[in-house]
Formats: sequence, structure tokens, C-alpha cells
Amino acid sequence: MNSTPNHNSLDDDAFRHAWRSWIQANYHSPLRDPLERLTGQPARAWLQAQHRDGWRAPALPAEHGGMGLSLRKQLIYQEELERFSVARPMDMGLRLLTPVLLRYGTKEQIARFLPGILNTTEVWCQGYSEPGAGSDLANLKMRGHEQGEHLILNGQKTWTTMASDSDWIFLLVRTSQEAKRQQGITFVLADLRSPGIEIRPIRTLARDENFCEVFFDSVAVPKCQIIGQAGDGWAVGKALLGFERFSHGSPELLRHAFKVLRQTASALQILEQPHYHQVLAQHACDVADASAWYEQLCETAMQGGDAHEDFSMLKLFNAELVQRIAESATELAADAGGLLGAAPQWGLPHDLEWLYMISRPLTIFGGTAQVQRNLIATRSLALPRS
Amino acid sequence: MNSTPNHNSLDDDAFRHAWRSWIQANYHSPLRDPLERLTGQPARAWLQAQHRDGWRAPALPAEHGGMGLSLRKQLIYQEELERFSVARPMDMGLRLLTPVLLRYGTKEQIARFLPGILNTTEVWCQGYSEPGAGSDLANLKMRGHEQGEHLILNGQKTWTTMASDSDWIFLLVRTSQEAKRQQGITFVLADLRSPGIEIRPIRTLARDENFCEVFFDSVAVPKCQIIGQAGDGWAVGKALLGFERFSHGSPELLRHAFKVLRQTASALQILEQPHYHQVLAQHACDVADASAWYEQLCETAMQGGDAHEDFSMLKLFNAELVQRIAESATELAADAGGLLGAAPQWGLPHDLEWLYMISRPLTIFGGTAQVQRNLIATRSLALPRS
Amino acid sequence: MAMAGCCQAKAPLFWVLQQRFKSMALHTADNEQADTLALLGDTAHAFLVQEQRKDRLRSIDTGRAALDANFWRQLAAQGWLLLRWPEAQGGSGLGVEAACAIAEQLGRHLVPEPVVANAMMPAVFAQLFERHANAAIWQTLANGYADGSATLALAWQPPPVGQAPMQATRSAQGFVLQGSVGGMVALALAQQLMLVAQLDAEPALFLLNTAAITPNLQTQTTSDGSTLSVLNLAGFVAPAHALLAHGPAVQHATAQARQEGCLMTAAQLLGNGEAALELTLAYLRTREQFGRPIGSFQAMQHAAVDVRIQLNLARASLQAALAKQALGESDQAQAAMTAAAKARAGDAAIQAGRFGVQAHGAMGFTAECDIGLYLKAALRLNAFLGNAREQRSHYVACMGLTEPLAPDATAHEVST
Amino acid sequence: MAMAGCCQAKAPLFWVLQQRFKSMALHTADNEQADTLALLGDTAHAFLVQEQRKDRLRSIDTGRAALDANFWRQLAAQGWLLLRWPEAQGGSGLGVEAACAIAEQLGRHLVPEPVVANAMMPAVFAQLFERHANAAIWQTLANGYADGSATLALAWQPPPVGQAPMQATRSAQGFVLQGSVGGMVALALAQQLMLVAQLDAEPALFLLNTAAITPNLQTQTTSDGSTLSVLNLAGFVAPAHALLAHGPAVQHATAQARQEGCLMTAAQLLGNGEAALELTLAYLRTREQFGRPIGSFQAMQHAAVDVRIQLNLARASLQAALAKQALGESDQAQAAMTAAAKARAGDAAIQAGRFGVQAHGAMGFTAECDIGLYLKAALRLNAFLGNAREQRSHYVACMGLTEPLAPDATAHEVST
Repeated sequence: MNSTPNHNSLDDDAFRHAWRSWIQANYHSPLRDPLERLTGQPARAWLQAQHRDGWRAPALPAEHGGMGLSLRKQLIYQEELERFSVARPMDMGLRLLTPVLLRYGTKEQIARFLPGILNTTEVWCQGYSEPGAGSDLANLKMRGHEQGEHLILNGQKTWTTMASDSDWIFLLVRTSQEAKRQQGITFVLADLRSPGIEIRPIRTLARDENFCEVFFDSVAVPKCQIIGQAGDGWAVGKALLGFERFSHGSPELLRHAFKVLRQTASALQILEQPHYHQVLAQHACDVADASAWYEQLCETAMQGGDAHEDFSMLKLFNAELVQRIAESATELAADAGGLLGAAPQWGLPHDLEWLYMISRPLTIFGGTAQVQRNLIATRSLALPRS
Repeated sequence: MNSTPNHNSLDDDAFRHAWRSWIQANYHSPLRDPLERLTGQPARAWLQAQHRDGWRAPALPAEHGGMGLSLRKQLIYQEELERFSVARPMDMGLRLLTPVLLRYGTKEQIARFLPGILNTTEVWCQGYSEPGAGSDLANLKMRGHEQGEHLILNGQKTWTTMASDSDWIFLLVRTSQEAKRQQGITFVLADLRSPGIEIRPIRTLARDENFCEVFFDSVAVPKCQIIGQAGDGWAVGKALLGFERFSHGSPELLRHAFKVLRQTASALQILEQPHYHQVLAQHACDVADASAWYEQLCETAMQGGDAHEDFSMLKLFNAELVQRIAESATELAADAGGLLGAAPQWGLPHDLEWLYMISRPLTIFGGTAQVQRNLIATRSLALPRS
Repeated sequence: MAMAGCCQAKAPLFWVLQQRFKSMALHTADNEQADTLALLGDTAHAFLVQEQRKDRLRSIDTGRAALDANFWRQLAAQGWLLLRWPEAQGGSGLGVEAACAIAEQLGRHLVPEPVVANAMMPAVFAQLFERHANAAIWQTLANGYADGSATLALAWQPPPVGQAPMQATRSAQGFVLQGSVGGMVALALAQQLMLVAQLDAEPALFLLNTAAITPNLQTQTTSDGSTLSVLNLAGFVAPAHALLAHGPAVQHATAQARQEGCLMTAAQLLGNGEAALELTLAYLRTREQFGRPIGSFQAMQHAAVDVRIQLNLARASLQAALAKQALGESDQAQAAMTAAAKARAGDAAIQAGRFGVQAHGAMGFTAECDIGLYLKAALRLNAFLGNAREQRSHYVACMGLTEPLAPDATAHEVST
Repeated sequence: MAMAGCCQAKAPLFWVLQQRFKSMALHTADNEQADTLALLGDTAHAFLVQEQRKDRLRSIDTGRAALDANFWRQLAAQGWLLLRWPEAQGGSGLGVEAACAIAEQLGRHLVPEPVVANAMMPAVFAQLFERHANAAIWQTLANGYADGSATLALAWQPPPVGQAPMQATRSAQGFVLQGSVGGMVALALAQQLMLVAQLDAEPALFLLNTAAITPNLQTQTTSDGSTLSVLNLAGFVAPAHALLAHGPAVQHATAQARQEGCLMTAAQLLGNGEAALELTLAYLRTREQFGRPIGSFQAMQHAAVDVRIQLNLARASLQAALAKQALGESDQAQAAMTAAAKARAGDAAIQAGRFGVQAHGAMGFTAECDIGLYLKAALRLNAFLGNAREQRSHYVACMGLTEPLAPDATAHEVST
């Protein structure tokens, strides 16, 4: 930490090489799949090692303890993680909360929370979704009412990624009823060890429990943990969604799914079969074009251009493409389709059912594909609202 | 005509054989394509020959001068026409107007108009669509106002099939403004030689002029040519659409398009190519299943069951399937795609561009595919209106 | 009848229906048959609504099969396991239409037990070989199906990639078996295995005890709550009496069993897809977002209509295939339409399940919500006996559609 | 420069841009190049808005081509026909990016004249062979392009099915040509033909007068308002000086011309699709049914979004292909991305046209409505030089994607 090298002084290739070597030497998990989540102690250890050796927080300015990389080096940083097929660690504190803290937080709030994020002693999760507010976020019901120096939280969050593995949660709650549903919402931070919080894992079609329901029964939170002004949570939360969306166009998942498809066909020895050729050709060009689009959008963003709407479109295309590739891979399995788990004895090196199911929520979470198309139609294509 | 044989006394096979032989001996047009229209003198001659030899009007009861066939024999009648790939003659008088006449017409109206329909001395066309009322029929603007014993018609019809080849038109006009847009519409018959009528052909993407615009400038029509009551035209017109829709599920066009696909692949000598195999297999099963569904719906209808909604769905599926087959056929042509006309020197025995274009309006005319899906969703699936 | 004792009390209606079928065969009244099939389906539905708990499928969330020997005995008590079995051995001897009526309900209610694979399909062998030398064996097997106490699995599919097919050679002890075979379903419920191996360059049918070959199995849970196994034998010795049949008759029986299995699986997929769509439509009608039911949004409506159309096509296709079977049309025509029906049903059910999961939103991704169970079962049923793509290729082959077509052929010569 | 006299007055901006490009080459400023390309496109747009009447394409309604020799001379006057031609012969010597900027506008404005096929693609041969023995011939050809008075067509594609490829044999008079070749575009505008035939088992390039071979042509109108011809020669005698080049260099030039042609045609398709979508969006915003603009219906919105996404992918794909070309990446990598770009642009433009026709309702089916012209042109441009399906296969082959992939390969080894 103290001996942080000045990565920005390296040229791009040297930086890439240094980071690649470091990953090889320090990534110890057997999980080599961008769809897998790195959780628990391995995730903390991985992020803490980054912090120890000065590889933590590529985008964060150096004065806040980050690497303060140029945009191009940030992209290289990400590319090398993808190249090594590193599983995603739980790092919402850095990816989602930190930009909000820096933009809306007080100096005290930053001083209190940023160090814990960087040294991974405090792991954060995100409390946005509620049972009745999925695509329609303004419909949220969870209440917070003032009581002296505290906000008292009551209600439920759901689809909270890895809540059971986290220490803190940032969330949106309704603190007053206004005519406009977007008003009266507050962005607040809560310690998950607070009395009155109960966490229950949600089992999914992908046979995991990476998501949770979080129940709040009169949970008292000091008002100093409100970010921005009470009632301004919609703006704070929207900004956060903006930061999040930026990373959604990456072709990482596409490449992974395409690799699964090719490895499956190789193991099944059907490389010469006509149906495989058709599927391969279509998906290969889809992946190539989506990757090209992504690189150009990053380039635009690096030059300060606004590529927000394009990222939304690319995200939508990628999500549906991963699903199509997963469907094609399952079809290749023929008679052996529908097995749970990898099945080398059938010539199936990958768990195709898992890939099929894990790709389903890509068109649901963060706004369904339908809602995303509505938004693109009215925003980018200037079509009239329905 | 006088010596009409009693076809209903023949067994099904004998009837089929007799009708097949008669078609072979009497169908003289070189047009052997169900997507082609038989027009002008050849169409009249073909229908008049049917009338002469007692093969006219299979569904019409004998007391009205028809063949009065059982439903099963009607189906055989139709099958044999399709087997011979007879081009469609312009026969809206029999197919569309006659059922309406028999249900809503007076004895005098039937006596006046039915004979001309049967002996094809009066050819009819249909005046429903207007420039502003396509999928939204209730939106029609053409006006009729009473003046003594006449209705005076002003306005425009469009997409009137073969108006330039017809003698009479049946049409819907607005005769009063009511709160409910479906009210105040009247179903009326007009002689196309009436003063004030002007007919202009519409050239289409399929390079033909089978449709027309028909302009009405103060055209006087005797009130005795109103069918049903003035103002009840919506019900009369809807009934007619019902009769029409019944015939839309036939797999005739599918089979024709599929034949074009196979003949193209044969001529191009690409029967062994992998992409053709995939396309062939998908379309072959689509055609087989749609045909099976159609036969079962006809069976249901013959037994008095209500298959109306199913016919709507089948029509929609068939329309989009013909388009997909046309698209596949064009793709087979590879480098030579986009030629206008058949091109034997390129190994293309059919005019694929024509097939591509002629199949476009299948998802537009008679209610766009979008409107049809809306209707099916609310009627058959009981989903809430949007 | 061997099974009458225990079953009549529990499922009287089934036996009434069975009698109706048999009397109908005399005058082939189409409508009456349709009514009776509907009644058979209704009866099965009523039983399964009561007795089949979808909840138990949640075991697949942790990778465990949901197979239940007790439920298998309940299915036996309904008479379903012997439905296609010859009457001479106490079976009901009903037709494949009746089997499909039951299979549709099995699909609708997500029954993981292998009624089609391990009871209906073995019945084809029983029908074809019942008058064979070792008739007593078939009677013993029938007895096991009567109360669900003993069941067969079939092992006749090609070996997985890179493995040698199953070969039998004669030896002093009987036969030596060597090679691999895939596709065995739900072995945990099967006490015996009917295995096809090449003997003297012709297919031979062996009956083996599953206990004896357990160490040679690799078994994996499937997404419908059942299991699939691969058997690898290296010099396994089967006694001489294990050989049930040999020669072209085995080939024929295998093909026939496969064909019936395809029809019944198509019916099962159809039931699956219908139930998935119903569940989804109910959700679309009630769940609100942006202040209106999500079923009022055009995007949802149109996708639902497309699923409805595919399911209707699947039903039509299956009925056409059954009709060809009933009318005794050529083997090729039967096989072609069967393939088309299995293909359509597979595609339609998966489409229904996929749309269902999407339409249920985040809720659809929870293991708690039933809709995912339908999609998972559809994936497996589609794969069983050849998936939609393979079936379509089979249709083309059976119909000879890759033959050149002359430019003057009429459209009616092109397809049935 | 041969063409300077007649053109500078009419198109001063073009020459300014040309100078900018050349100076830029020295310091390769990416942004400046992008700006200049945009300016080049804008200039072309401004010219075509004014001069290209889409109305003339209505001649295809009756099966007649829309080619216009006067308009071809106007295009020459813009300097576009010599844009890729070597500077030594009076050409502009601009890069393929500049050609694509022009091609996109040609597509957007439905220009039927064969700028890509008969001017840009021949320029590749001129570049590669300009220092060849018969340099004077290239100068003469360049002079014809300078004012549009004389134009080449290319004849190098494989023969149509069932016909023998073009063969040349030596004779006393020169060469005897025998065989068929397809794919010649817009011959009515071409005075000469550059024909590839096999000579001594290697490709040879011949220059023929089209007048001499007219009786041997079969020509048909294409849906973009141009024509396509097949040439069948049976013992046609070409003089000795008709041979321009021979050997692997011809092979290389043909491949290079094809690749550039694919890039420019992709740009043309992109312009076509963009214009079709714009036209459709404008209609969706204004046309009302059931009391609201049809563009407010979700089904229309979602289909429009899907077209928008495909067009954006097409643009990204084309830019990636141009970048590979500019960076001098391996031939295989260039060819692969070019194929991907041509495939995507073809699919996207056809999807835009098809959606456009449907969204325009009955109006879209009239020949009077422009939207159909876009679909028709897209069909033809997609077919030119290999349609989307063929291009995707080519991508797979260039990338070696049918090679087996080891189970431990990382995702980054899988695709670029």
C-alpha cells in the first residue's frame, strides 16, 4: 500500500504485462468463469491482496487511495481480468457506492466508509429491488420514518446480491409520500448487523443462493448515514444506476459463452456437422460485432463522448445473445441435453443447464428487455410514448 | 346448367375424380400458381365454363342455383383446384357478397344480383379499405347522404382488388355521425359504370396493378341497393369478413412457396449443402404442421364446431411462414439474388423477387399481423386490453 | 387380471374407460373415442392434481433427483404402467392415443417418474415378444408393473461420443458384454435392464439385473428431476437365459418403441407447454407494473400469442401423427409425422417455458416459482429420444425431401 | 491532372477534402480524419439530395433498369469514379475509408449506378498494375473515368451453376476464350470488360470491348435498378494485346478488389438501412391508427429498436474492418472482419427494409412509396459479392473456428 508503484508512468504494454503477471501469481481460486461469483473469504482475500500490492481501485483518483489510472489503462486492467477468466468478486462498495459517495457524500462520510471499502474490511451489498418494484423502481414501498437522530426502516428488499456475505447495505427507502412517485425517496447506508435485520437466501433456477431477501423490522439507522438530502434518493440512486450500466456492454460473457459452445462441439466431435456450422457462424459474427461495438464505445467514452444510449443497446443485444448461445450449446448436447452439471462421460465439459439458467436474468434484472426497449424507443429513436 | 348432375350422390372418390378430370379438360390458362390472379376474359371464361357444366358455387344451396355440396365435398372441390395449382379467379361476388346477400338481402335483391354472379356476367369487387382506414376499419371516412330515392356517395376507396376488371362494387360508407364509430355505417352496392366513379390502378412492389383506387364524386345509388338497414353496415360488413377469414388458413400458399424453394435448390444443385438442409427441415415441418392443423380445423368446422379463433391464428402463422420461405429462397440464390423475373441461366426457375414482394402484404391486408395478435391476445387468451 | 385386486378400488373410472375403449374398437366411432380420451385425460388430471406434489422437484435445486418409489407404486395403482401391456399378461392393451392422453397429463403435472421410458416403451417389446419362447418372463415383468414393485429400464441408445458400442460374444457361461450404452432413464426405480447389444452382427436383447451392473454406471440428475445413466461394460458375463430375442425382430421392436416413445413424449411436452402458458397467462392478467396489468402490454401479448400458436401447431401435429398410426399408413409416413410432432412439441414447450420465465420477471428466476420447473422439464423432454433439430432432420429423410424436384412438379407432390 | 479542368468548378469542396486527406497521412490524426470523412460524406449527401431522383427507380416496377449515362457523368464530375485511382494517372489516390464514406451516401440515396462495382473495384487493378508493362492502357482507362465517358465492368466471378468456367488458350490471332462467367454489373454503362480467365492453369486478365461480346450476353434487371449479366463465350478470339496481366498477381488483385468491394458495399448497405429506418421512424411518429401514433405501439417500438441495434452493430463492424485494413493486420484477420461487416450490413439493411414495408402498412406495398425501394436495393446489395450467409461462413473459415478447442482454452483465445 505504501509502496504503490506509479502505474500511470508505465507504457501500456508494460502495464499490461505487470498486471497480467500479478494476476497469475495471486489469483488462487479454481473459479475461472466470468459468470461465477467469487464469494466469502476467497473474495476478500483476492481484493485485499490487490490492495496490499497497489492494484486496487483502478478508476479511483490517487488522492482517495486508488490507482487513478487513465481510461485506457482501466480498459487494459479489465481486459486482463477477463483474459484470465477471473470470477467476479463481490465488490459493490467500490463499483457502485464509491462513485456515489464521492459525488454526494460529505467529507466525514467519505472518511468513514471509503477506507473499509478499499481494504475490504467492510463488504457492501445493494438494496434497490423490492417484491413489487422490479422494472418499475419508482414503485418502491419500503418505508423510513424519522425518529430523533435516526431513520427507522421497515419493509423488505429482495434480489440483494450476496447480502448474506456482506457487512453493510446501501438502499433506497421511501421517507415521504409525494404526488410524484419519484419524490420522497432517500438513499441510506445500513449496518447489516443492526438489530431487526433478517437475511434469507433466495434459491434460483441456476441452483445457487447468491441472492437474498433482506427484511427490516424497525431498524434504526443514524441520520448521518443518509447520502445526499433526505428525499433526494431518486437522483442519487439514478446516478448509481448510470455508473453500473457503463460496464454492461462488455463482451466478457459473450466470449465465455462462445467458448463453452466451441469446447462443447469439440468434445462432442461434431465440428463437421452442418447444423453446428450454421450456429457457429452466426454466433461468431455476433460476438465479433458486439466486441467491435464495445471497443468503439469505450474509445468514445475515453474521448469524453456520450455513449450512454449506445451502451444500453449493446447491453440488451449482449444479454439476448448470451441466451441464444446458451440455447445453441444445449441443442448441441442432443440426447444428453438437460443434464445438471458437467458430464465428461457424455462429451459435455461444461454445465450447460447452469449456463442456460444463469443467462435468463440477463434480460430481467436491471430492467427487463421489454422495458429497456421502451426506453430506447422513446429516448434514442424519439418515438412517442405509449 | 340444366343437366346439373347430382354431385352429392357420388361417393367422395368418384366426385374427386370427376372434378379433377373436368379441371384438366377445362382449365386453359398457363397460370399455374396460387399466388397469381386470373383476370379479365380468361377469368370470366373459366367461371362461365364451371357454370355451364354444373361445377359453379360448391357451397351454395341448390335452390339458389349452386351445387349444394356437403362440407366434405367442398373441401375436396377446393383441394383439387389447389392440386392443379389453378390461379385465383376474381370471384368476390360468389365468395364474399353471396353469403351476405342470402343473410341480409331482400328477395328482390337476391333475384336481381345472384344470377349475374353465378353466370359471371357481373363481376364484383370489394370496397372496404380507405386511405385512412386500414387495420382500423371503424375509422372509415367515405360519406353517403340521402337524396330522395338515392344515396349520394362521395369519397375514396383503396386497395380495391381488380376494380378495373369489375362491373359492380359492394362497399361500406358512413351515412351518419354517431358517438360510437362503429355506428352509422351502411353496406351498399354500386354499378361501377355510374357517373362520378373514377378508377386508378395502384402499382405495387410486386410489379403488378391488381389493386385500384376508386374515387366517388357525387355518385347516385338507388336506395334499393342498400343491403340490410341503413346504419347497420358494420354488422353486415363484419359478417362478410367472417366468411372471408374462413378460407385464410389454407396451406395452398405454403405449399406453393415450399415448392418454389425445393425447385430452386434443385436447379441450383445445392441439395447437399448444409445450410439448405437446415432451412428445408424447418420449413418442411412448418408446412406439415400447418397443413395438419388446417385439416383438423376443417374437420371441426364440418362437424359444426367453432374454429374461428383458430383460423385467425393459423392465418397469421401461414402469412409469416410464406414470407420466411420466400426469404429463404432468395437467400439460396446467393450472388444472383435480387434478379427481377425467373432466371434459368442462373439456375433460378422462379421469379424469387416477385415471391418475396407478393408475400409482404400477407401480414398487412385484412388486419396487420400486429393488430391480429392484439385481437387474439384479448379474445383467445383473455389478456387485458392495452 | 393380475392387477385387478389392488387397483379397482382406487381407480374405478380408469377401468370403466378401458372397457369403453375396447367396445369402441368394434365400431370405431371417432367422436366417442375423442370423448373417451378426454375423459381419460380428465381422470388422470384429477388424480395428479391431488397426488403429484411439484414441490418435490425442488430437490433438483441442489442437484438431486426427485424420483419416488412410492409415487411409482401409486402410478401403478392407477393402471398406467400396464396401459400398453398386452391383455394376456394382465395389461390393459390400450392404444397409443390413450397412452398419449395420460402422457399429456404427466407433462402438465411435471411427473418426474419414467412412465414413458420405463413402462410404456417396454410394453412395445412385451407386445412384440409375448408369444416368444420365454413367455413366462414377460408375465413376471407384467406382475412387477401391476403394483409398481419391479420395473425395467431400456438400454439401446448409441454410446456417448468416443466410446465403443455394446457388443456381445458367446462364451461358456453364456455371453460376454463389452462396450458402452447411453440414455438409461431413472435407473434408481428399475430392478432390471433390457439391453440391446450386437451379437453375431445382429441386435440382441438381454435382460440383466441392475444390481449386477451398478458399479459400471455413471448416473447424473436431469433437469426434469429424473436421471440419465451411461453403462460401460468390460467383459461382463451374462447368463445364457439373459438373451430374450435376437435378429431383425429386435431391430423392429426398438424402432417401434422409439416411435411410440416419441409420440408420448410429444404429448408430455404438449401438456408441459400448455400448463406453462396457463400459469404465465394467469400471472400476466394479475401482475401490475407501471399501473396496469403486464398482460396489457403489447410485447407480452404478442409473445403469448406466438406461444399459443406453437402449442396449437404441436397439438395438430401430434394428432396427425396419431392418425397416421391409426390408419396404418406407410412406416415412412408414420415416422415422418411422428418426428414432426416431437420436434414441434419440443420447440413449443421450450418456447412456452422461456417466455414464462421472462414474463414472470425476477420472480421467474427463483427456484420457488413453478414456471422454471416447466422450462427445465421441457429441456430434458425435448432432448429425450432426439431433440427438435434431430427430429426435423429425420422428417426430411423419411419424406425424401432432399431428392431433386422437377420444375414442373405441382405443389401437392411437394409435401403431404 | 486529367480531370481537373471540368471538375474543380463543380466540386471544389471535394478537392479541398482530398488535400486534407493527403496532408493528414503525414501525422495520422484520428479525429481529424474522422472529421474529414464526415465532411466528405456530407458533401456527397448534399450533392445527392440535389441530383439523385429516386423517382427514376420506379422503372423497375416494369422490369426496366434505371441506369443513366448522364448521371454517371455527373458522378465522374464529382471525382468519385477516380477516388481510388492512382494519382499518377490523375486519380485521387484516396483510401478505402474515403470510398466507404461516399458509398454510404450512394446507399442512402439509392444510386443504381455501379460506382463500387465498375469504378472503385477496377481501381484496385489500376493500383496494382499501374507500373506494369502496358501502363498506357491504365492512363487511357483513367481518362475515361475522369469525365465518365468510358467505364470498365469486371467479369471474374464463378460461372452460374452447370456452366464451364472461362478458359483462354493461345492461338495465332492471340487468345481463344471459351466458357461462362457471371456477375457483370451494369454492362450498359461499360464500354470495356476486364475479364479473368484461366490461361495455362493460372488466372489471366483480359481487356475486351463490350460491343464485341454483346451477342453472348444474357442480361437481367436487378432489384436495385441495375443489371446483372452472364457471358457465354464459345471460341471467341481476343487479340494478343488484350492480355493485361497473368499469374498470381491477378489472383491477388481479384481478392483485393473483392475485399474492398465488400467493405464499400457494406457501407452502401449501411446507408441504405439508415435511410430506411429514418423514413420509417418519421412515418411511425406521425401516422395515426386507433387514435394514436402507430410509433407509440410497443410492437412497433421494439421492432424499431432491434433495427437500430443491428445498424449500430453494422457500423461498428465496418469500422473494425476498416481499422484492421488501416493497421495492416494479417490478411486473414482483415478478410474475416470484412466478411463479418458485409454480413451484418446485409442483414441489417434487409431487416430495416422489411420492417419499414410492414410498418408503412398498405402504403408500404405501393410502388409509389419509397420504402420498398430500400428493401429492393438491400436485397441486391446483400447478394452482391456473397450474401450474409456466405460471408459468415467465410468469417468462420478465415478465423479457423472449426478447429477443435481444448477444454482449458481461455475465452480470449476464442475470438478476436
